[in-house]
Amino acid sequence: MNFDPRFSGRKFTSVGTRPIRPDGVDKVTGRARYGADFNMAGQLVGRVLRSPHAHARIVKIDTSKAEKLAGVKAVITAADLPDLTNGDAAMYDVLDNCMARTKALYDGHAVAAVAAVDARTARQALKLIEVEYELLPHVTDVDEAAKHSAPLINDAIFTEGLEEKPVKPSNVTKRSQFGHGDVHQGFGHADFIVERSFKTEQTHQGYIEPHACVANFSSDGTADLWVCTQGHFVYRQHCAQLLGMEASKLRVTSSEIGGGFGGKTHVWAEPVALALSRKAGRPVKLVMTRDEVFRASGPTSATSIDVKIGARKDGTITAAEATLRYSCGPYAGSWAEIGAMTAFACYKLDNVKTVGYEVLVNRPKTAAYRAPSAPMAAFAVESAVDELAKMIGMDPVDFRIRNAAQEGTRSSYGPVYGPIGIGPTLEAVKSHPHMKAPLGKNQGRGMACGFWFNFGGQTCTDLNIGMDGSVSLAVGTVDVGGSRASLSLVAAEELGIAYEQVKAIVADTSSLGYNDMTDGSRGTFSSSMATISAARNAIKILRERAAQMWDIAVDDVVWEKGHAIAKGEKHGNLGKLSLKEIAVESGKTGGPIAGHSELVADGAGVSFATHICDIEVDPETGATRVLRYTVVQDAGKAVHPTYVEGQYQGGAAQGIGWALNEEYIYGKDGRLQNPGFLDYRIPVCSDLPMIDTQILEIPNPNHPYGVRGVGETSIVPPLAAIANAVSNAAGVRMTHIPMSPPRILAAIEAEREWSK
Amino acid sequence: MVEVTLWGSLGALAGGNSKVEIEAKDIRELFRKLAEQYPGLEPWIDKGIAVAIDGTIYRDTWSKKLPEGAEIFLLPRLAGG
Amino acid sequence: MAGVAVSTTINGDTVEFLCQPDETLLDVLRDRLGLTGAKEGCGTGDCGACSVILDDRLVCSCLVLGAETEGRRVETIEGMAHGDKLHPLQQKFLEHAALQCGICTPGFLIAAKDLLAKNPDPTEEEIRFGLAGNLCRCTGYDKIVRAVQDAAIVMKGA
Amino acid sequence: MRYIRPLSMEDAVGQLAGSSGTSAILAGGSDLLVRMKGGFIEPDLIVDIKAIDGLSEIRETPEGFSIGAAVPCAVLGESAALKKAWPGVVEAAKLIGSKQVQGRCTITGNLCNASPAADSVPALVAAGARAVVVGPAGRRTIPVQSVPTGPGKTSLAKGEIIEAILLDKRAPRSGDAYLRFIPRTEMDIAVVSAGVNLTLDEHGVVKSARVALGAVAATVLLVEEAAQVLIGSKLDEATLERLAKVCAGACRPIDDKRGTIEFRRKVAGVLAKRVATTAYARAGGK
Repeated sequence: MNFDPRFSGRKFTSVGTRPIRPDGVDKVTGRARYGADFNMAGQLVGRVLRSPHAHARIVKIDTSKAEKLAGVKAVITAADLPDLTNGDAAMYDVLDNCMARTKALYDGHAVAAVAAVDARTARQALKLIEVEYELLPHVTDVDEAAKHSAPLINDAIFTEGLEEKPVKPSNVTKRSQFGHGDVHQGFGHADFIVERSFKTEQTHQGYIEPHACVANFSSDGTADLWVCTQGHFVYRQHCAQLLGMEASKLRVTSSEIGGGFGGKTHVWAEPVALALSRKAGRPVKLVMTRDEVFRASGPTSATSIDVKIGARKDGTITAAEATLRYSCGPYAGSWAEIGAMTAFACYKLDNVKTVGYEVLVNRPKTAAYRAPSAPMAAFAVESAVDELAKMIGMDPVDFRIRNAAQEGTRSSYGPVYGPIGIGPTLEAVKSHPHMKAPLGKNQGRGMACGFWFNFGGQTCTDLNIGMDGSVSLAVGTVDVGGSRASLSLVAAEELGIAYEQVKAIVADTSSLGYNDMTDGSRGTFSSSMATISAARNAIKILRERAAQMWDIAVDDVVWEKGHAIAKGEKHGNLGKLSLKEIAVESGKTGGPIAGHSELVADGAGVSFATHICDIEVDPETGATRVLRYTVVQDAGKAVHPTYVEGQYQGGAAQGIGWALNEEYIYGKDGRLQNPGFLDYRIPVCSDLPMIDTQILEIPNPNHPYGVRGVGETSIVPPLAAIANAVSNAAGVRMTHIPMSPPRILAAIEAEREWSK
Repeated sequence: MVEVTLWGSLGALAGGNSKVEIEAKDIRELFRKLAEQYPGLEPWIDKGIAVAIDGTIYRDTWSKKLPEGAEIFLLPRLAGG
Repeated sequence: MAGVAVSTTINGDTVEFLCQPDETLLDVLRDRLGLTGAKEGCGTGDCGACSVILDDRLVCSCLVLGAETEGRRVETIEGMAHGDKLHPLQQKFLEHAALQCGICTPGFLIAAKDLLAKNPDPTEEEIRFGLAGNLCRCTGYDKIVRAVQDAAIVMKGA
Repeated sequence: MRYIRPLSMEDAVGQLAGSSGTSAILAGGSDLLVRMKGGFIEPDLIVDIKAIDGLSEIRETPEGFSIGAAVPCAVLGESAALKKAWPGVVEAAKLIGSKQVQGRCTITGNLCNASPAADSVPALVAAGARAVVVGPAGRRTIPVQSVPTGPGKTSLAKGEIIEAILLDKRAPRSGDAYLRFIPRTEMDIAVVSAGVNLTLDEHGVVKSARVALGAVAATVLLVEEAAQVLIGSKLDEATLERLAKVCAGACRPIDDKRGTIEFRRKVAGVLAKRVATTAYARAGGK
């Protein structure tokens, strides 16, 4: 691969325009097929039996009655998914999460599954499965779980990363630490210090489409899987490994995906559906109910965070420290670690130290959710930053500008930054009209910054030029929010043809090389890089074919604006050949014309955003209303600006929901109390104002067009921005998210009591 | 010879060093030599470590050259949502 | 359990089907009639992804029994466009990029169609409250509201 | 499981009374189908009452209004006469669920579902509404508050169906109002709610009053003491403060996923003040 990914600075023709997406008509007419919209002849209905207990040893499972029920074609338990993980601890956790082996570790943990001729029979069969549980003490709160006295969830786990090897097992699976300088000394130089503790509750990605798949296992050992996923290649690997198959024998087709946000990056039901199909010898469709989605799929961490920041009178931060405890569910994770890395990433700090603790709890296995772990850390840090600015008497924007990281700053997580956008987003906010708009009674304004790494990864695309000059682009990154449009734009740009000439599709796992999943804001970043590379490879062939057609040396042919042009005076009368003209002749000049690309898209380029919001608080009820919201974020280069705006708005809306109302509520019995959209309250249309956006373009030096990931960063600042706004409106610092009306009212009442 | 900075928790496994000097031309060689010199790091390298070269994070490009004098920083290999 | 024979009108066509007494209209549409445009996001009337119009009333098809539709009229997303001509709402949803993942889109379009039929000139607030029964997790609703506003203008002009 | 659609009350009552096993009455279905979906109920017989003559109508009678048991709440909002006479009842009914649910749900269903947080019930109780119950033993009319006896439980006997809800003709200078507290702007179940119904004398002094609170006890509370606070007043600041205090004191709430005891008490008082003020203004008070 001789592909140069460096930013080249060019004028764009297609990139930056806003055409209609290629999958649009199917989606507005109901024709697009999502996970649950696919059916196969003879298909059975799969259903999963789930533990009602937060923590219990599985003594015995008797499936005999269910098996005897007419219409039941297969019943499986963990015994049907033997451990083939061969010491791979992370995969073992995935397997155990798909089907509990010795213990049920949370309310909703799968313990058995059935495949039957229809839904009613499957439901009845579940009732006939007898599971004998031995109840164990449970713990769902992150702080409680970290205590020495807490019930142990896994007695084989000893805390990693401690100086001394622990002698006793613990629910704290890992300690991680980041930073530089000497915070003790730094605090010694501070004139003002803010020290506070914060909590955030567990949230769910809340995609509207429940997990769904159709598995068809053939007696020849091959299988097909239709599934809604953020990464069908990763699902293939995981399923193949767990079922003991060769990856190439399992063909996974990604359906249209009805939202993922990190939650469709892990397998849950898919290995179960395959195992059911294998046992029944028929296709099995398995669709989670909404209740199952909440109880058993990907929530984020609940957290407890202590922050201490000190500054001099002139507004210079002298030291910053944070201790972060993140819940992982019942399996080890690295969620606090990410929080510890991102917490102070916006700032230029001489002395900084963050420590993360991963904590096991009897809740579902934590999954990624849009810039995973960063929003909670940003909430704690940005709240303390706001308070510190107030203490010093500085404007919160100016205070942040003074301390903002810039090119050459050593980041709090280690490396030195290249060109970054935190300063420009703050400057844009400072001069934004929103900051000057008047506020009414009981209204407050808040702002906050956010950081996310963005990632790239393994990527592969095929670009095939038809004999009529139309271009089909096959990509392997699932389109979660319009990437087929942006990638078509990129192909059109590079080839110099019209957007309408390109048709992009997401290829299945048997049609294209491996691709990492669409996560880490990598979809457009990575696949556009691979598309550019594939287009350049195709152009090389187009030039060769043009040279043949003209019978001249290929080095004399250049590619400009969609045409081969013969350069040099001796070819002056040859004119030019369009892509189409070359394609038409391709059968006679060497066969099909295509460009392929397999690459690792690294160097995704970190991303920053600053948000502003106005909130009104009803001091008698604690009710809040979001009056106005503005997002300013660096996109590197917005390939399809409308969809970039969409990412900004969507991330902000999710953050607003998280900040104000969304939370997992567990009862004393360890059962989830609100597994539905009625009481897990994501924002509805009437809850939100228009969300204004401002796209900044600070080119990423590691992408030919300067593209940075844009999907995730927008969810990082809202928790803090809203907390700051509520705190300003209500006159009391909010330290617990979500800031539901009861919490706000209690805080206001406590403040009233205190000031009496 | 490049100087490699290890993040907090990793330093403990490299004999308490937060910085180590390694003769390596690319990420692949860096990982190989790190594992040779500090066997405690090997399981971590297997699980995944990212390398920041002058601030740009590389997770998978093991062929990436390590320029003389560049700032090399090891980080946990993260993923997003 | 005895099946119920039902004769109803869907998108103008007479349709006959046999369903179980406890089977929802949503299940009938999706599993018996192959009309998978209505989506099941929750099955409890909280997300609106399964919205259809039943005798001029907007309803969640997950909260209607298939058996209840005997002799009634059902309009689904599949009947919204006329041939290859999109309804103005569909067109505006495309132009405004009022969808990202698109799973909520059929429900929003049906709800917006019902809204504009009853209130051709809604304020932003009326649109927001009128569509509050439809959840969208991707867009933050901004572009959806703008698309409906724009479609209302086009439809008034038509 | 059987689904039937009787055409007469007699038939419906007979089928229900004669059924063995679990039976369910289907009007709007917005509660029933959710409970079926969740596996909480698997009825052997579903009696769809929407085809019964007259049950889908709002009738204006010399005594007031008769709202058929199968009238969807959306239709209540479309009845100008009802809206004018009982704006509080209509606004409460219009708050149940989304537009989609409005096209289906009924106030009778809301009442019979017997949730302490049902939106229309405090307004109906404040309005002094009555339910016409038809059963094997004949027809009887009872105050709506005697229908729910606890969460999910009603006083209706086997085979009994509520045929209609009756609202009185309005006395001059009367007004009612309903308010609920929810965390979002739509789609939530009431955390606390309050309905107030007032009639004033010609001087704007409250002559009669009914105050009902929702989601603060096992059933909707009709707070007699709160009514007494309002009667004889012109809703001055002190009266409103006393009203808030009395209402907060009357609550017997629980801590649950939707709110705390503390919060419910406090907000019950706040809502009572606000809703009384609206009802007073609607009655023509200044």
